[in-house]
Amino acid sequence: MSFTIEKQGDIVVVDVEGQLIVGNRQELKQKVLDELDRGGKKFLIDFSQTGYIDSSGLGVLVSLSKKIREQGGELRLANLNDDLKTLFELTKLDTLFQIADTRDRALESF
Amino acid sequence: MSFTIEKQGDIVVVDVEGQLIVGNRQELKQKVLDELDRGGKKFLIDFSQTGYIDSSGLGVLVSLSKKIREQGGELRLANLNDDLKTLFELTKLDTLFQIADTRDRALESF
Amino acid sequence: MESNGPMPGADRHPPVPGPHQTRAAVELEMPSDVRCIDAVVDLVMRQCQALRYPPRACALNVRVALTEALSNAILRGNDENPEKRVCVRTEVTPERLVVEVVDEGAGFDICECLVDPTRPENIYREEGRGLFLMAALMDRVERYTDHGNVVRMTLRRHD
Amino acid sequence: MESNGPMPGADRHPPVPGPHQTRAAVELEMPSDVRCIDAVVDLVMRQCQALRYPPRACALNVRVALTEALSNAILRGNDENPEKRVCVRTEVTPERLVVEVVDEGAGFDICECLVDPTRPENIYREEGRGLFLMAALMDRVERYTDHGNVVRMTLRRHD
Ligand SMILES: Nc1ncnc2c1ncn2[C@@H]1O[C@H](COP(=O)(O)OP(=O)(O)O)[C@@H](O)[C@H]1O
Ligand SMILES: Nc1ncnc2c1ncn2[C@@H]1O[C@H](COP(=O)(O)OP(=O)(O)O)[C@@H](O)[C@H]1O
Repeated sequence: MSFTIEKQGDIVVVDVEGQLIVGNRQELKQKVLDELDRGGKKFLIDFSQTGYIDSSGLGVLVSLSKKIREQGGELRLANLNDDLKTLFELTKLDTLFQIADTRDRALESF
Repeated sequence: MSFTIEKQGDIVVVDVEGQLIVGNRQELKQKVLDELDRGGKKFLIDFSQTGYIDSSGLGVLVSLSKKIREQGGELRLANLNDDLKTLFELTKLDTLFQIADTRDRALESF
Repeated sequence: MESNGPMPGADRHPPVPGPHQTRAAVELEMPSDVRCIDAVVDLVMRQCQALRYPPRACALNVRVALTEALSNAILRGNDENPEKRVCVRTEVTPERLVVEVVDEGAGFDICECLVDPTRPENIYREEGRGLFLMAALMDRVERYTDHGNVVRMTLRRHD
Repeated sequence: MESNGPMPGADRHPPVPGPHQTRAAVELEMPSDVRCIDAVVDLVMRQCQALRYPPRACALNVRVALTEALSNAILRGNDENPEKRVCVRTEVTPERLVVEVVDEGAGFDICECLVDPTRPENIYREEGRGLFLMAALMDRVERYTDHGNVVRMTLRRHD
């Protein structure tokens, strides 16, 4: 399980490899907040390599989104598999996030 | 699961790959009896690649040994792993068969 | 194309139907450590697969609900106290799956704690989606006290 | 050699103990086909491994006794009749393993059928080693009738 952060122009792109769960969500939170401190405004989290997100992982996404918006930035998501999409729909978080089907489309959308 | 038969001089050597069980013991029996019909006298069954022998497999060995002896021949065994040795000991079949630790030693013993 | 003769393989024996599991039950204990959640969830998902539950019921409903129940038992019930254990009991039949998660905490009131996280006033909260997902993905979620705080979840087979 | 500083890795967390299974039970049905024996035996051996039975008890005692009981149920009890089924029920706890094999036959008298195959007058017989091995490798072998002919084997944990 690991988080990879890279810059595509002015967009901070995070890849979540494996799972985003109670045991590692703080690590993701810290990494993204560090980028926010360094002035990042546009954030994309790519879940193409993510098998699972638990409710605490969803919670971290919500609070990151709020913090980024408070700094005038935005957090977008890409590549949710069907099960993950269902979790976002059940919790209505699909109404809170802009979710793209592919990384490219997400990058273009900013 | 398969039985491979080869000749080493005048010794018929059978390799039992996998298991010798109720589902395949008739195949072994037939193969060995065919060699006996063709005049084979010295038989060695090598169990180095055998994971398991059930009671019907043990039974086939006993009846083959009897048939071969009736034709003036002999059936010897080699390479029983520890669990197989225990089965031969429990059923006292270790007293009925000459059992060698290696194939070479079995071949020399004839 | 050849049209004579039997289909290739037509003279082979039909495949043997394998053994068919009709019930599986497991009890286990785990430390109050969230790193153990995955191994337990995997075991229960495998049981559901063995009883031929629909793949999505195994991969989504069982996985999510059990993961959340175990997190709560470890974090809320046992407060991650390494002296305290979580017990899991499962029973899977062709009709239904029952999973019970037992922690050493004081228990809680499901109705009070289950707050709808999709409502506008809650949607920005970081917490409070676990019980909601359990209730959404299982047919029944109950809580009772019996040598600890027991959360019992039932999923009927929907094919 | 450096003698200062902590041992390499000394500051890492100790490994987490995994979940510890305390009971497993399974019921299954299988066709009266000896080709299915292996899959059932494998499943039960895996349960014993999960409950940390000594490797030899799994690989030798459980394997041999269950294989023989299943062969007998299929060949003797059900006469390989494809209409008839064999049921297997297992319960494994840290103290003991119980396996019941149920066939649709008329049953038999264990004491009468269990003939010592190691005696000189029997040692050349092709058959008659199955029940003997079951009795030798299990702590207890019983037979009773309950919706079929049930052979029940018990192995206590010997560590
Ligand atoms: N096993 C438990 N023991 C004690 N309290 C629990 C337990 N499970 C849930 N709760 C209570 O229910 C609340 C809601 O749980 P949940 O919806 O899973 O969200 P979260 O755990 O993110 O707060 C928890 O905050 C806690 O107060
Ligand atoms: N499930 C069963 N149903 C009916 N008879 C059985 C069953 N199991 C064992 N028996 C009887 O016990 C005898 C001895 O069994 P066993 O020792 O396993 O040797 P084998 O099956 O090789 O004859 C069998 O021949 C059969 O008459």
